[in-house]
Amino acid sequence: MKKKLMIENQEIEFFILKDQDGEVMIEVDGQKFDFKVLKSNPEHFIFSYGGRNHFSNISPSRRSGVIVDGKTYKIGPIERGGAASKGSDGEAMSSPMPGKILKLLVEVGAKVSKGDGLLIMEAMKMEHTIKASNDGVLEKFHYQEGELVDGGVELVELKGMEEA
Amino acid sequence: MKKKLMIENQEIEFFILKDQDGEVMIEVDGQKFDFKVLKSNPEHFIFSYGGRNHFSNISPSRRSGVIVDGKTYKIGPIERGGAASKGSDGEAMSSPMPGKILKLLVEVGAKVSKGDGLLIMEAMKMEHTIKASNDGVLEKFHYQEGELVDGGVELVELKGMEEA
Amino acid sequence: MAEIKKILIANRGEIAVRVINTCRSKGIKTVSIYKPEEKDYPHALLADESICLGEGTLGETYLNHDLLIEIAKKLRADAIHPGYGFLSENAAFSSRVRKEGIIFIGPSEDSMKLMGDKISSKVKMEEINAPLIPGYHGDNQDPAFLATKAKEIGYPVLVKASAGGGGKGMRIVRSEKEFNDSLAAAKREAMNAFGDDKVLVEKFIVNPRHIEVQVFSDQHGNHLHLLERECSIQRRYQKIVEESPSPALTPEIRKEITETAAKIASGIDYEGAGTVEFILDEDGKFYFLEMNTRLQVEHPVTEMITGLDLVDLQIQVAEGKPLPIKQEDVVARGHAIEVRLYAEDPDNEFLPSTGKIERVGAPSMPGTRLDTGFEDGNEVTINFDPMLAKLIVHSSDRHQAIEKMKAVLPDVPFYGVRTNRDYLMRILKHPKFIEGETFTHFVDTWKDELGPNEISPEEMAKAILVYLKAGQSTLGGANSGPNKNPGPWERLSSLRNV
Amino acid sequence: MAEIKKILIANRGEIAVRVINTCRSKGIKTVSIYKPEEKDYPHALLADESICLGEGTLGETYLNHDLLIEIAKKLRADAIHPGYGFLSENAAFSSRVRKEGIIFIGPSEDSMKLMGDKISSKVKMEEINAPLIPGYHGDNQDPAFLATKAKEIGYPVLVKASAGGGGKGMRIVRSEKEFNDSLAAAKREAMNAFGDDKVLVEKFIVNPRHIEVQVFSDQHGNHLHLLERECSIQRRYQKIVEESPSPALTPEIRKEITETAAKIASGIDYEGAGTVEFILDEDGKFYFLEMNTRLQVEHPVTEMITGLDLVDLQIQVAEGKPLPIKQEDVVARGHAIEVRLYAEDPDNEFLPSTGKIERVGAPSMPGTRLDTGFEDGNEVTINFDPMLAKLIVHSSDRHQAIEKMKAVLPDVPFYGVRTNRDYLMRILKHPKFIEGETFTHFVDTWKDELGPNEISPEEMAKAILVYLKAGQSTLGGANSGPNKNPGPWERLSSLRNV
Repeated sequence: MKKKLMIENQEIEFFILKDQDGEVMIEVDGQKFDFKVLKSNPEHFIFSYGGRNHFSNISPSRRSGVIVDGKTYKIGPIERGGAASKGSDGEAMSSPMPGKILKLLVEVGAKVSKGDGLLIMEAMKMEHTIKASNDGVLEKFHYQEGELVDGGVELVELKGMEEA
Repeated sequence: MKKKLMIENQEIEFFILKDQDGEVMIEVDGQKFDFKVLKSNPEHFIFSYGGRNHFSNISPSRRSGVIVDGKTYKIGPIERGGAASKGSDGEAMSSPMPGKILKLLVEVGAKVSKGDGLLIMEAMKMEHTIKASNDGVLEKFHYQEGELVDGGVELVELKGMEEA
Repeated sequence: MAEIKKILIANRGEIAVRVINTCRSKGIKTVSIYKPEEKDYPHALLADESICLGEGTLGETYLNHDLLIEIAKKLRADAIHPGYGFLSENAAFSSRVRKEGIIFIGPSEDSMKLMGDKISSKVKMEEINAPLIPGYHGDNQDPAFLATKAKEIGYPVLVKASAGGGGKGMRIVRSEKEFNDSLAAAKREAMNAFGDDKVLVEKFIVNPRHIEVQVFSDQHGNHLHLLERECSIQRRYQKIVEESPSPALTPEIRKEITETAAKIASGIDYEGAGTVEFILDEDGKFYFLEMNTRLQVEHPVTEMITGLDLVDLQIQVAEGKPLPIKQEDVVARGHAIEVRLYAEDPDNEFLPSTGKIERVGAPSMPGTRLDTGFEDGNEVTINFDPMLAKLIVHSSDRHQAIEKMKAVLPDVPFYGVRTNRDYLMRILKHPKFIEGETFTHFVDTWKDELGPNEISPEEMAKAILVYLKAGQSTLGGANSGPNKNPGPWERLSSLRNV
Repeated sequence: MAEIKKILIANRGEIAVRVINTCRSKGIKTVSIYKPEEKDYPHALLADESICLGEGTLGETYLNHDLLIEIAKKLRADAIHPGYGFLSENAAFSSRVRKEGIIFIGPSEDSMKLMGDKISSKVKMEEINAPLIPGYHGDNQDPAFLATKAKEIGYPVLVKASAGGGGKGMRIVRSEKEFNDSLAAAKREAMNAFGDDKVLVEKFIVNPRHIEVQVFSDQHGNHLHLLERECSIQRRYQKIVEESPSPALTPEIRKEITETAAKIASGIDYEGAGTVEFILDEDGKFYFLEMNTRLQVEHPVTEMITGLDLVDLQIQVAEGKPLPIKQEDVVARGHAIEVRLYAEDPDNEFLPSTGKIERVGAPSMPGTRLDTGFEDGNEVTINFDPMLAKLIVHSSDRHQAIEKMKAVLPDVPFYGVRTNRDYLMRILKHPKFIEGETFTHFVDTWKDELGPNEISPEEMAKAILVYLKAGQSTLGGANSGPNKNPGPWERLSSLRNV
């Protein structure tokens, strides 16, 4: 599945060709890169690439970028500009960090108000309630209960109500 | 209200005589102590006492003690030994850190099973679900929705079911 | 001799924290001051006592003489440390403090006045034979006379409007035959820009380096130097990389420049910590620029290579004690580099940036030091200096110090604000910096090469990996899954195929 | 001269991390090794390449000569650094490594063998006139003869079973008239305990101090000392507090003891880093104990006061380079103290403790260093050494170093395991320690005073406050509520009533 992220104001397309037991293969620009995740904690993230250990870390909010091999990259989801993906108060309905979907709190098709809990995910041993960023109708959950999700991934599709 | 905590294997009785706007007065052994909280974050806790700033910190789990003015103290709730206050798997149904009660999830008198969510509290900007440590009947919530609670405080009374 | 037991720190941020730290080791109590918006900043919390200055302008708070003295007296501080900036070179304040019977940790009022004035300081320097940039600053504006002066000074020379500034009415003249045309052009520009065509003629330094010497004097006539610092790497006239020893100094020049600085300290009967700044030209000649009569931002570089605590020395001198070291005890050991982390955008004219700091971080290697006035959760606003921190490393030699700095810079992300960290990294990796070809125009000369690099697909893939996967605290159970921990022989046999 | 480009570190924990750090600065690639249960430990992650040794005993893993050499060869490491402990003093391993064409970073096989043996080392020391504890170790057991020997040695003397250990068959004899009775008692005990009543007679050192001298030698006949360390504070025969300079040495004794150590290094034609351990008595006389032919745990103390990087020097020497310093460049600057943090219960016979580390922390002041092989989330098990970390401080003098250590010890809680941190704090606060009255029996002599203190109601109230309130990241809105930020005048006027 093709995915997209913004890196330093460029829209970058990539594929995850493998993601299992800490082994991750990512394809960018027709080139494939094999990584092995060695350690991940709030302070640093260490992976192996080309037989060498590489050091990196990520901002706690995940919004201020990552530092890899000493270089900083602004990286984040594509800004759609639409109300559905980003609320007026700037709260995105995406996973704050990698984790597991614990519970879906509303039915697909339900009308929800800004601030309503939509789903609960567990990450870093804490539970996080993902709330509606604006009033609307819940169109779709991208993940089901029990599924593992990456960080920064959109979790729901919420159709905004015009002049609600 | 008289309160109790274990400090280094001693059961210590104390009173909170004031707790407002960061000003806290604690009575121990007939003596009153006036504190002003200056700063609290995961790495350190700074308070003023006797006109001087004092430095302290607490273990992330709150179970491995506190360090105040360079000295370590083992401190925690009184171990009752009963099933009600501590589950067999060691998960206490007490507040993991200071915060606010967001939502009570079950009715008083309800039968609950081990692992059922009993209430949600908010602390450190995260939501935490307090779960039943064993099967039983919910006897009492010690706090109502919206109330602020200290860390390490018992939140519910759960009467265990004999040979359930 | 008066023993100091409590110090009011009339400053904020990293320098207040730095002074507090030495006081903690010395068992001296500290009082710090802060504005309401700074109540969560380290300098407001780390002192034994802290006083909120209330709302108001700088003049009503940090620069308020009456208020500071009132605080010092009420809390019975027997000394005031002014840090750098703020009131540190304010002769009137230092004099007022002393009149109130409080020790001012700094030089005499007279030293501050003398060296704080461009004219009087240069007159004094001539008197004690300190080297000044050769030039003619007089009233005779006859072109033939000025041409003679230019020849005496030696080409290249700089013709500069006396009333000038901003490069207007300024010409670099490289040979005698260009002189008359350039002089005329400079005078025309000067008249247009400032309504005054008077010019001065000075030696033009082609590849100047900024070399400064730390000096220290006590009340007993001992005047020492604590070696040099090179601070040539500057942006917008502010130092961003400082080091010691300077890669440009031969032992002979080092001896000459440090002895000159100590002679200046002695010649003005100085007291306490001071810095004599020089310009060094390509031929190893150096010229006095100015003297800062206070602790310098980059003093940790000197502390790293000499093993001395400059604030401790300041306090001892202020107490009237003789300096506890002799000139021959001052020996450089290894190499130290400091970089200044700023909240700014190096790719957009170094404009200051603001934000809330998500994580400061900490350098992970020994022989490193982070001096900062911020901690996680603090706001970086436009109300104060945009310097976030000074990161200092010490190592056996310059090469190892550069490598160590490159290794620890990523440890202090200051996530939440845009910083110059990547820009500093590009400087550290620049071949000319590595060769020690550090001149004050370094940042302008290599502007293009110091800009942001293209991002390769490999870098993108790594950034994506980190963004998608970082933050998970565990990676499944230990040793679960196939090949989680291959034995060494398997690992080695798989290497055979590499 | 062979340039080292990649080093296999045949060790683990903090010393592996420490070697990696110097290699990072030098641009030397590193290979680290680990057992499966250590895959989340820093030493397994910080190297450029890391190899899992698989499950097994120490002999099958860290001490497996074949395996280590295979790894070094396969990954093309041109040198092996053995750290301390493990294979660092194993002559057979060092010889094997060298035979395989790999550089062993350490002394020659001969030096290791010579100094690793109690008898041969003492014979060699006598040969080069190094001072040994006066005594008679011979076969003549005639009481009258032994009494003569005791008198020659000078009272007090120690009569000790030659086959002995554990204090059995041992008597301190304080005067001539006690000698015969004590000798008979010792011989009886020796016969009962070991079936052999042979004894030796040695000078008894009343208040012994452990003083050791760091030495460094290159392949070109240069033998330097890097000053002394005092390591008298020990528990269960292990050092827990080390410092330099020693408070006990006069300049004269320092000169004598350091020159003696350098003479020993020269006398045995040593190479690399070594430590000569001495016992110092109350009269300033010192006696050779043993020599450790490797890097010492407490080497950072020396690095702090000399400004040198000992691992860097080790690598340079191993490459065949001459030492880059001369004896006169080695100058002590200020004072350094190291404490060893152990996972143990000092109030229960120092029994090792285990647990999962919730937070390591980091020292918050400049001039400090934490060398540790652990990070948050790591398990402390009984499988490896219970040393959690070494915390080292440097300051202007001993008093300031002690204060700084007291200030930063709470910064490294190692929450999750019981540690000796509070116990170390009690040592640092003990008046005898502060006075420098540090003898090897310090911990036993002041056992009661070093025990846990009573907790006062004030301390209880503070602990309760922290327990109930710490962990909140915000305290309401900024400046909300009454009197949140009183202006300075209000604050000052309220002080008037204090």
